[in-house]
Amino acid sequence: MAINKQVANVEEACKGVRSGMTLMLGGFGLCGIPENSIAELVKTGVNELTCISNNAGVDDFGLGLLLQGKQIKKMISSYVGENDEFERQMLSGELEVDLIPQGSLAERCRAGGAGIPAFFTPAGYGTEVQGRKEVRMFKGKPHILETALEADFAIVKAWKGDSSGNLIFKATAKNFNPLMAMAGKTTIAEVEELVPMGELDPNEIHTPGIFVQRIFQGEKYEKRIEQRTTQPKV
Amino acid sequence: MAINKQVANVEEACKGVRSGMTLMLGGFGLCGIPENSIAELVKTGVNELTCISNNAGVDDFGLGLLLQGKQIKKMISSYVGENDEFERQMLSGELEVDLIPQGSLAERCRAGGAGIPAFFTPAGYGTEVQGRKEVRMFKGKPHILETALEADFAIVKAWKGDSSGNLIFKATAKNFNPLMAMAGKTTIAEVEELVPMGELDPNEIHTPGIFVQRIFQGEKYEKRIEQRTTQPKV
Amino acid sequence: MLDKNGIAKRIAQELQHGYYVNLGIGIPTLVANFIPEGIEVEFQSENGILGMGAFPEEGDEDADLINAGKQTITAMPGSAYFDSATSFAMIRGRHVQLTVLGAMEIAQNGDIANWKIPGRMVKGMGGAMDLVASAENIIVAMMHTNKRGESKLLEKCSLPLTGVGCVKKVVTNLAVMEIKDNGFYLVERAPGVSIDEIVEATDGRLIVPGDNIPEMDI
Amino acid sequence: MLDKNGIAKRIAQELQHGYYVNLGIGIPTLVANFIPEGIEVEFQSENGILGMGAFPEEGDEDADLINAGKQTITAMPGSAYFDSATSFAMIRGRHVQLTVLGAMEIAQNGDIANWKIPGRMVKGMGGAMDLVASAENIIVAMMHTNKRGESKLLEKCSLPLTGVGCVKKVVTNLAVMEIKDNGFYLVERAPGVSIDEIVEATDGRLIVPGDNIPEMDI
Repeated sequence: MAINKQVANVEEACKGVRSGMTLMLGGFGLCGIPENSIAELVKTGVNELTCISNNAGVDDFGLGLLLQGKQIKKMISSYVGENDEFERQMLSGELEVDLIPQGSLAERCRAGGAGIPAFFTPAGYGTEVQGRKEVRMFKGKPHILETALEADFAIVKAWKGDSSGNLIFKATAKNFNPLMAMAGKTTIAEVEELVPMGELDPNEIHTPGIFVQRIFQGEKYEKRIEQRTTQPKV
Repeated sequence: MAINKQVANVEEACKGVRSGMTLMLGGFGLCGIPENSIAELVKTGVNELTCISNNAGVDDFGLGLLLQGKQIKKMISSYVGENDEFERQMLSGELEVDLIPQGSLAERCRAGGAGIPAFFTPAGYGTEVQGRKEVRMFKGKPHILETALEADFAIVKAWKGDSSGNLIFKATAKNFNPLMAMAGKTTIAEVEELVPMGELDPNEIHTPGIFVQRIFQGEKYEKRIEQRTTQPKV
Repeated sequence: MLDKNGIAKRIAQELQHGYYVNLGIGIPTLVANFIPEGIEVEFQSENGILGMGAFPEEGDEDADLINAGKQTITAMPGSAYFDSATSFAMIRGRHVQLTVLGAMEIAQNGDIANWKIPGRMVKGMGGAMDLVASAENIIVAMMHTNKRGESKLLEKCSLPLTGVGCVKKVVTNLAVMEIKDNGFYLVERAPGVSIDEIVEATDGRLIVPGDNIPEMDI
Repeated sequence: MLDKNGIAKRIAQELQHGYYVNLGIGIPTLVANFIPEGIEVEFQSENGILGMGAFPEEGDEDADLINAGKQTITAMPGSAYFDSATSFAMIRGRHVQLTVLGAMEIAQNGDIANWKIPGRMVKGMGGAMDLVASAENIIVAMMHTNKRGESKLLEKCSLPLTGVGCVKKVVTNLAVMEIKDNGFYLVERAPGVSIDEIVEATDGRLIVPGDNIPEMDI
C-alpha cells in the first residue's frame, strides 16, 4: 500500500516552517512558483528566512511578498533583476545575497538531494563566484568545486499530483521544482490538481513520491505572467 | 523546424562504430537493451571494444553475443553474474573487467553527459573500489572522488521516439538508457515505435532529442525475460 | 531456529509506517510477504521502480517490468518509474529509510562483505556498495553460519569489503543482534535457541547482556 | 552601420544545419527571426525547453510556457520540456552548439563581462556564467560602444567578469571580429562603415589584416 502524504490544506502543509530556517522555493521567474504556500508564509509572518530560489519574484508577487514584509534575511539566487524592493534591501545592506550561476544552483540542489556532497563545474571559474573555492584542471580546463545545497523545507509547485506525492509538472513550470523537491529535509508540494492514488501513469511521473512529504491542492492559482509577449492573430 | 535524426535502418545507425572504440550500452539485465544494434555489432564483427554496461547479458543474448565472438576487450559494469562465458574469459585473463558500484556507474554516465568532470560519493569507500581515488570528508563522512564516463558511441533502446530524437522509455526498461544517451559523443537510439515529429507530448519526454544523433525503429524485439517469476492465477 | 521465511518475518517487524524500503536479493525479498497489518510502506528496487508489487499472474509477465533481481514483477497503484541515477539519488540521498540485504560475512564493527570471493566468484557489487555506504538503517538478513558450518559473524571480514562500519543490525536463523560497542550485541534469541548455541555459532565478539535474552515474538 | 536587427541577421548566417542554439536576452533573441532557408536548427532556452517557437498569438499565452527572458512563447513540434539541471547538462555537456549573448564589455583575450556593475546594477548572472564557461562556440552580439559612446571592446574588462577567455567572435553594429592572437581580428565591416571608424570605436587591440576588409553580405 502506497504511503499517503496528503494534508488538508496549506496551513497544515506549512506547519513547522519556523523563523531562521532555510527554504528552497521552486519556480523560474513567476512560472511554477508555489503561490499558495508563499501566501501562507506571508500570513504566518515567519521571518529571518534564508530562501534558495532562482529569482526573487516581482515587487508585489511571488517572493517579493516575503521581501516586502522583511521576512527574508538572505537570498540565494541566480537572477534577481525584476524586483526593485530586492535591489533596495540589498544595496542598503538589509538583505544578504548570494548570487550563484543558474546551472550551478540547479546542480547543487540536485546534489543535495542525491547525496553528492560536491562536484566540479567550469561555471564561474575566474570570476567572483570562484572566491576561495578549490580549482582543479580536467582535460586542460579549469573547474571549481561546488558543494551541495539542502534546505529545512523545500516548497514546490506541480501541475498534477497524487496522494503518495508523485508529481507531474507542466511545460517550463518544471524548472527548479523537481530538483528542490529532492533536497528538502521536508518537501511540501502544492498542486493544481490532486488525484487519487493510481490515477497517474507511473511512466509519466517527473518527481517520484519518495521525495515529497506533504502534498495538497492549492486553493487558487493566479499564475501571473511576467512578460506577456504576443504576436497579432493571423 | 526541428532537426531530423532519423536513419533508415540499423546498418546506417551503427556506421562508424569501429574496433577499439568505447561504447555505452543501455539496459539492466536483458531489460531495455538495444537488441537490434547488438545484433548488428555481432554482424559487423567489430572488436577490441570497451563496453560500458551495467550487465553483460546472458550467454546467448544481449552483450553475451559479443562476448561469444570475443569482440569485447574490456567490460565496465556493476554486476556480471548471469554469464558463464563472461566468468570464463575474465578468470582466464582474456577479458579486462572494471567493476563499479551501480549508483556510481549511473552517476558517472550522467556526469559525462552533463559536463561534470568529477564528483564525490560515499559508495566504495574503504573497499577495493576506492583504490587510489581521492578521499575527502564531508559532514564527518568519508567520500571518494569519481570521474565522468564518456563513450564514442552510446547505444540506447527506448519504447517510443520521434524523428527529432526525443525518447520515451517504458517502465523499468528506462534504467541506464537516459543517462548513457547523454554521454555518447554519438548517441544511437533504437525504438520500438518511431512516430512523426510532434506526436509525442513534450511534457512526457524522458530524453530530449538534443542527446540523440541517430534514431531508427528496430525491426523486431525478442525482449527475453531473464527470471520469469509468477504467481498462480486467482 | 528460524528458516528463511522466519528471518524475513522477524525483519518485517522492523518496518515502520511510511518507510521506503530497499530489499536485496534472497532472504530480504521475502520480507515483502510479511508487512505488518495497518502500516503503509513502499518498496524501492534500484533498477528503477518505487511501489513494487507482487509477482505477476502467469501470462501477465512484462519484460519491461522487473526488479533488481531481474524477476518479473508488478507495480502497485501510486508507483513511479525512474532512471538509475535518480534511483541512486534516492539511496545516496537517504530518502530510503531501510535497506535489508544479505551478506557473506559481517564483522563486529559493522563491516560487510557480500560481493566477491577472490579467484572463485566475482559477480560484481551491483548496487550493494551504494546501498551500504548510504543507508542510515541497514539490516542484514542471513544464516548465522555458511554451508561449511563456519560462522559468518566475525571479528574481521576475510573477504573483500562491500562497506565499512555500516551494518546496524543482523537477523539470522539464530538471533537478532545490534552492532554496538565493537561487538554483536545480542537482543533476541530465535525460538528454541539457547544463548550457548548462539555463542557457539559466533566467531566475532558476542555481547550477551545478562541471562534473560528474550525469545523473538514472531 | 547596422541596427539591432542587422546584427541579428548577420549572426544568423553563422547558424549551421543541425545546430542547437541558445540565444540570450536582447539582440540575440532576434536571431531566431532570420534563420537561413533550408536549414534546421532548434532553440534551447535554459529555463527548460528545446524547440522554442515564436511568441503566441494574443489570447494564447500560457503562464506555464516561457523562455529564459520570462516572455510567453510557444513550442514547436518535436519540442521537449525538462528541469533546470538537465537544461544545464545540455549546456555544460556541450550538446548546445552555439551560444549567442550580449555583453557590457569584451576583452581582447575573450574575457566577457555582462552581469554586474558594482554599486549600480546587480541583477545576477542567471545562466550566463554556465553558458560562457561551457560553450565551444560563443558569439557576442552587441553595439560597439555604450550609451556614453565608450568602446565596449577593451584591452581588459573593467567590470566583474562573467567568464575568461571564452568569446570566439563578436558581431557589432560596426564589424565582425574574431578573438585571436590576443586581439580583435577584423573579419568584416558593416555596410558603409570604414576601417577607420572601427579603429576609432575600438579601445582594445584591433588587428586589421590588410586594407581589403570585406563588407558584410546581409
